Amino acid sequence: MNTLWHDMSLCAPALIMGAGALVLMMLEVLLRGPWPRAGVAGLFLIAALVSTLFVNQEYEVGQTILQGFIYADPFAAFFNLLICGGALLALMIGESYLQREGIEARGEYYALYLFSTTGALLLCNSAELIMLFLSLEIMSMALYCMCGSALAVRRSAEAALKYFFLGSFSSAFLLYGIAVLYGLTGTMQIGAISTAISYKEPILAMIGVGLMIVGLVFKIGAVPFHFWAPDVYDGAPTPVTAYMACVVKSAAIGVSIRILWVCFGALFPLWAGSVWTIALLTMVVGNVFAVKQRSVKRMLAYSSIAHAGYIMMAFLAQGGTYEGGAAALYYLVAYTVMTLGAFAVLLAVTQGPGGGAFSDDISKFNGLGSRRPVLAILMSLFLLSLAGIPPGMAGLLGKFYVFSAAIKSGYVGLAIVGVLSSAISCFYYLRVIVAMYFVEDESSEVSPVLAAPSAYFHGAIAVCAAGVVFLGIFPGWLYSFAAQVTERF
Amino acid sequence: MVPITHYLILALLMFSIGVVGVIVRRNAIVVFMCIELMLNSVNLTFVAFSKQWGNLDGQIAVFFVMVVAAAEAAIGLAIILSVFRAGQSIETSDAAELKF
Amino acid sequence: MNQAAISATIWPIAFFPLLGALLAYVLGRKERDWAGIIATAASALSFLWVVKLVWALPEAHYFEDQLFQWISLADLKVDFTFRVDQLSAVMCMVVTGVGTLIHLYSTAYMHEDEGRHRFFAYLNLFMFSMLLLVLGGNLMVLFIGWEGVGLCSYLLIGFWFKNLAYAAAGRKAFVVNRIGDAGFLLGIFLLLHLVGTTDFVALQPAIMSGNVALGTDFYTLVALCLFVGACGKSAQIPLFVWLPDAMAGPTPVSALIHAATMVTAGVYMLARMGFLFVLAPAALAVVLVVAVATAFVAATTALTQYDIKKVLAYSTVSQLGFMFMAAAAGAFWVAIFHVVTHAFFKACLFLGAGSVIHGCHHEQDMRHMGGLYKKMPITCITYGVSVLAIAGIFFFSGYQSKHAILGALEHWHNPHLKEWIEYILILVKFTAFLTAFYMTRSFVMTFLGEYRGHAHPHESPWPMTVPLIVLAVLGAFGGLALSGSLGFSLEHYLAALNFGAAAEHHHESIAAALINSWTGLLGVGLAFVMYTQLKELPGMFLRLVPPLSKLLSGKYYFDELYGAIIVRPLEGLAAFLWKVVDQGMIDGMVNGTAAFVDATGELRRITQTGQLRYYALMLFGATVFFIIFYYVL
Amino acid sequence: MSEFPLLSSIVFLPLVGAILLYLFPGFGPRQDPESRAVRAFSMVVTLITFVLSLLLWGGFNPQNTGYQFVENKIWLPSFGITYHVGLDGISLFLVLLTTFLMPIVVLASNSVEKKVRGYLASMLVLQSAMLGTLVALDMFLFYIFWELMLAPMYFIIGVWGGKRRIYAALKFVLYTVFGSVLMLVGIFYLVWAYYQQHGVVTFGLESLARFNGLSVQEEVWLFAAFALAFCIKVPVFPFHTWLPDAHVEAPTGGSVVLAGVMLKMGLYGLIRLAYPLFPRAAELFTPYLAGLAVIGVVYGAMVAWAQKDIKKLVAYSSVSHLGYCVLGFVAFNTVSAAGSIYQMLNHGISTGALFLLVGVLYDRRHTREISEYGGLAARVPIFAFLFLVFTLSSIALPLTNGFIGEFLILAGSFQELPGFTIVAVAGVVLGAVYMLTLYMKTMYGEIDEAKNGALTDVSMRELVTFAPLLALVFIMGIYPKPFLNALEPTIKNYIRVVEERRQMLKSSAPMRTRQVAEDQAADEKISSVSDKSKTALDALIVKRSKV
Repeated sequence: MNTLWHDMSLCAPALIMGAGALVLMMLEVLLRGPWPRAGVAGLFLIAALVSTLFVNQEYEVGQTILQGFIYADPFAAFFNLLICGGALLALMIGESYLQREGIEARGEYYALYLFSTTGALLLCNSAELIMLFLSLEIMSMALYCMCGSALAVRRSAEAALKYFFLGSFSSAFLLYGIAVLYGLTGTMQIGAISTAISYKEPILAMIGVGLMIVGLVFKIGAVPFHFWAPDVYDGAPTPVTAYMACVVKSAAIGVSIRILWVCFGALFPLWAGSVWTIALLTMVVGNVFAVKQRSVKRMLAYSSIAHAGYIMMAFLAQGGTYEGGAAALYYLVAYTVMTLGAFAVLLAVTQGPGGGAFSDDISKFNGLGSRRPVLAILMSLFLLSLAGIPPGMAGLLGKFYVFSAAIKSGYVGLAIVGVLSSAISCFYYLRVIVAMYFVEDESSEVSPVLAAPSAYFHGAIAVCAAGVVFLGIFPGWLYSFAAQVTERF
Repeated sequence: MVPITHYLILALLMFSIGVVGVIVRRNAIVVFMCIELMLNSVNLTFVAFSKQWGNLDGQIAVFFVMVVAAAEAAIGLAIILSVFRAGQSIETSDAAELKF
Repeated sequence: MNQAAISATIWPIAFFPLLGALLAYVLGRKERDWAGIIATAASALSFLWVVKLVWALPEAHYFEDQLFQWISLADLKVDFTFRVDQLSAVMCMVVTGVGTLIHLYSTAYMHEDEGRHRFFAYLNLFMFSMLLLVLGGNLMVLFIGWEGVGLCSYLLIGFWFKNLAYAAAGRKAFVVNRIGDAGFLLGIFLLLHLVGTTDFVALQPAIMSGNVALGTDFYTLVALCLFVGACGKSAQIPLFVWLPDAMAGPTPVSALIHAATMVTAGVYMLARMGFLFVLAPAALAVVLVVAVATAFVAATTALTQYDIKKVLAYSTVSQLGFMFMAAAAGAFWVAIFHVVTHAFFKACLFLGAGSVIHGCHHEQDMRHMGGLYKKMPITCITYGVSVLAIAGIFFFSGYQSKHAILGALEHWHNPHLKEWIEYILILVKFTAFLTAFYMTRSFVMTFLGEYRGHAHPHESPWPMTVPLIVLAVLGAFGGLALSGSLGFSLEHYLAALNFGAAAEHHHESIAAALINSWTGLLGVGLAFVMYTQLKELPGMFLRLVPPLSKLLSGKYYFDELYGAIIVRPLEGLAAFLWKVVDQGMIDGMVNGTAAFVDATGELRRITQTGQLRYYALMLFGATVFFIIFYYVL
Repeated sequence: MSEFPLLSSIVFLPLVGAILLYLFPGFGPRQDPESRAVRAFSMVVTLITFVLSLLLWGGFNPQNTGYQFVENKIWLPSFGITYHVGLDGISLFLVLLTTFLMPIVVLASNSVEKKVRGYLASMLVLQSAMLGTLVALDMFLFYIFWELMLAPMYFIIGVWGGKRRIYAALKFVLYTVFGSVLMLVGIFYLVWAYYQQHGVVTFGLESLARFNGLSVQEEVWLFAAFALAFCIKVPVFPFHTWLPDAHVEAPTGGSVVLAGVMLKMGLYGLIRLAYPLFPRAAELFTPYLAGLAVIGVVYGAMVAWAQKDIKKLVAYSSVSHLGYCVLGFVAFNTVSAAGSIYQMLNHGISTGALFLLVGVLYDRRHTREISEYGGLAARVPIFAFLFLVFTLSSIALPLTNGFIGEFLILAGSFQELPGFTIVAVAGVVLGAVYMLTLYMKTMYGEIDEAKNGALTDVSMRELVTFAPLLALVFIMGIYPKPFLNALEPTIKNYIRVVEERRQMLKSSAPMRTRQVAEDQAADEKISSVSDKSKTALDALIVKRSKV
């Protein structure tokens, strides 16, 4: 009993979040009229975040709880923080937009939001493959609904449909992989599999590993399993896109690192080749396809694919010192703040779907530098950071770490492709800056109505900007934290 | 006694049928059913392996998968419905506004 | 220069004109007339200082003034040093003396020009540069002056810059000079590389001791490089084309820069580096060939010119050829002798021409002159004296120096060209004859006969005539004064330039001298007869051989030739490099890369179709591919 | 080492100034605060920076050949990255050039009419970045500052530039980024190789410059990666095509900074990083670099001759001039290398001034077409005079600064690479051709009354802008001794160190015990795991099960 309580307390973030979702649903039934749904959801997120700070101290290396279903190790602690924090920021960014678009009014959105975040939390913590599958589904299914939450918008429904079918399709692959691994080892505990994967048919092992990787990489949105990503990112309401690009991607990457390094750690030569290829394709395709985008949102979608590629490159740096892990985690944090920031500005600049005048064409950014100088400066900061050009130091350091890790592990060729593709990326990031500063807003019509963002929005964007600056100047503490976390699982 | 291989091959066949169905069919409902078929084929695999290993992990997994499938059904149908509302069609090929 | 150094204050010589240039420009902006006074005063002061120094210069000594270390880096040490030895002294006297006279002349000649403050500033700046050139204690300081005079020449040729042709002439002068300078620079680099210094005092023993690794070939190479520089500055073939065009400048400029001083810088440099040239007989042979060819070509060209300044310009080129002949023979003092005498009479000729032009209201075509002896007697007489001088008639200065040149050539003891020297001498004498001929022609056409123009010629004011008279006197008697007949021998004075190759010396009787000047007498006489009595004859001559006449009046088509084989091809190449190579190929590749990335980006239209079934197929296909490719195979 | 962090204050003062600039009241859309106040403030900041940098010169001991004013603080300990800055004779003058040009650029900013604050803030950030690049002694720090130069320049060209500014700005950034990212890979590889041998991760330049574990082949590749980045920046032919576009479109101040300082960063990078780190490869590359440099000299001059736009002409002349600098450096003897650095300063002054002059014309006539001008000398004599002086400086007339640099370069190079030098001397002639042609076509001839008759001569403010440049042209041409004296020991020592290191590396085999072949095969190994598929996997699985 004592153990159970102890274990439950270590799960506090996920529990609080799940409870929050339930409470929100109850309140939706009980309360009439408008009420601060986002505020309540935010409170739960804050509570979860605060609880992580407490429970994280008890997370130890290799510790599993709840009969080996959940990891309570520093790696999990890191992702607890990242996911809760990211979700909170994404919530704050999207709040006013959702309210304006009438999505919030229907009530279930924030419940789904919390469910999805719960799933993401558990996904990174799961120590068992069925647990992994379940949490993945919790996260995904809530997300499918969130993608389609702009009911009146056809694009939103289409995005939900595509995401749902392809997501389920890939989940089936993942599940099949789990089944094969189970057949191979007789267990679904990650720790047990890692030691047991040695007997039996190698062919089955390969199929199991392969299918697992496909299922996970799909969620990351890596090429060639990325096809859903641009469409879904594009069609989903922008706050959902921001959430997907950051929180969901973080969770998927977290679990991928754990599966690849812990579960299949011994099989590194087996999967390294495929990850190498995937990382390479992801970087190149993501960047190249973004070049000609006129839709900023879609451009950010491709860009987030490309960034996943950089991070995946670090997967390969599974050398003795696990530098790749630290690099990947640092990059993930930097990526989260800068991408959220960019989406925030996008939200503020583009009009909603209200009168069918929905557009996130790059021309919406024309002359932003004079219309909204602060917003434009922040956007420049985020974009430069994404491009890896100082003063966007956070992104530059992130790239610095992952490329360094790759080269240290001997992947010079991959790193060269990576830096060249990142040079390509400068083109499309800078194009937005071109629009903001270099092109005067020549349209005689009224300049696009800017959403009147709330205090939440301002707070979130300030946090993102501060994050980019702070991470850029003092990356050391985060990096060493990430290094500790990934040193041993 | 039917050897395990038979179950596995059957499951694989079912899975493949599901995959092919997802790829070739346009009707969203049929596609959805194909995905269910894939999940169920995995269930069969789980059960087969469970029997082979003599532990219940696989069978428990099947229950979870069934729950997930049920949830998927709920959500999936809802999404299909909303797509139908938006475009008066449940052909997946009609839902191709988002591209490039 | 195995002479002893005495330190002295030399810098004011160069400093006065520099200061004068600044003051003339600054103060002249307020009150134009001050410019001329200031500049002339500066020049005169400089002259006085030169006289003071030269007066005090003892034999076998030189004055030295070490100002500061200019460049000092590793082994490369260049001091900003002025030296006055006998050679510099002679040159300084000429530069400042003739210069002062021409300044004085200019105050009147330019007195109506709006930009005369600029003019005098440039003129003084030129004096400064020229003095750096002749005072410099090493090749580097010499080179400062060398380029400096080029600049001033550029500025003064293009002085009336509103006429774009004049400006283009200035540019041409500068660029052609630059080609020579590039050769000069290479020579300096070679010296620095192999000897390690450009200081004349250090260089001479180093060269003459023969310690340089490469031996004769090296000397020849350096000498040729330096000679390329001299060709540019002193207008020798193939770089002489700028000098006729340089006549675009105001006439005093032509007198000072393009006749009396700057163009002789090449000769001065050869004399200065004589110790090197005498060790490179092959180079000297080249110098001789170039010099003779230049002298002949220029002289023949001058025969057909009608522009009085063009005649004088070609005659200058031709006379420079004579100077180089002397240098080629190793008789450097003779070269300098001719520099000096030439400075006198050619300055006088130019100033005379300027006076004529001034008097005829800027008419330069001799066909529109004539009969000016009545209107401008002083000009006429001084011009005539100078014509006799340049023609090499005995007793006039030109005779002294030209005779010495011929003498030096007769004693040609260079192994190269030894068997050809007889023929060369004949050509040289023929050229001397031509000189006398065309100069007389210009005199006759200008001053004799009837006036053919429409202006009202008048004699020039005293600031113009006084220099004319002084120069005419110098042109008449200067040669004799320097030849040793009156107690001062330039040859003796410039003994340091004797590198063991001097001609034998003998005094001659007046009768012999008159006979020796037969070429000149013949030329003068023939031209006088032809242009005063048999006026149809010249035209008939030219009509007899039409191609020749065309060739001559077309100035041998050097400009056209260079245009066709150098300038236009280079212009075409430049345009080609820009349009085709730079914009087309290089930038095309850069933009092509970007376009390629763009095009690749468009591939998304193929892969990202928006069709769910297609996505599922790709997902499945990729899965199968990866599993089979990486895991099973 | 002084107590007061002088170097850091010089580097960061402009940055702080840029931030303070935004604290002026009136922050909002379309509301620039009193632009006079902004200008005055920027002027004060740049002047203080300049004065501080003069203190550097004052405190600089030329006989000390090591780095001076060193500051070394740990920044990212886990990565061995330090905030390590210092100054030697080479960087001293480039720092001085930067701080000297900046007040002039600020003074010339009057022609900027819109968003003055943004312009000056960009300039100040740019100054910090340039100064940082010049003093960084840590590869990482260097790279950061190096990249930091991009963004402000991008804005300067893009916002305040001409018609095709967007194309030019993007081209500038992308071109430069493509070069520098490969350098980034090179840096990592080097650091990692060092780690392999010494077990220490460090980006410290001084440590890495003593590293002797690279094979010649590795050196060649790394040198190529570094050199590419630097050659693009210089720019060395054929990587130069971004330059004319950037120059033409940039506002006057941008062009001045670009030509005056930023181009030098490329060569500075070669000097500071590529040569000391990879001396053997440098030797192998010397003929190629010298060849490209000489081609650049002649080619730049030829193309400049064909130009119809004044700014483009000056831009191509930069290609030509920088060719000299590169030639001088790769010839690698004291005289030529010192000349190269001296010429960098000269080029900064004379070309900077030429761009300012073009700016003066452009402000008045809003065109840069040569054919639009003509006969200006009569109308604007002072302008014509200034133009003449800087033209002469540009074509290296003796007693102007240009001559000293060009002479030293050519005289020095002649001893090492006579063939290349002879070709480069042709550039001396061509330089006169295109510059004088420009001068003739713009200044001489009949004035076109309609267009140019109303031109006004340089104003007092403009005159003040040119005065220091004018003075330096002559000071550096007549009395270069103080500069050369401070340069000489550093350069001598620099060359000695590199030569010794080259000899040392040549005489000893690579000491690193790492199996190079294995690493090189790493990529291939991964992509062809399938070959070894089952057996390898089995072996691995067996091994693992034993553990």
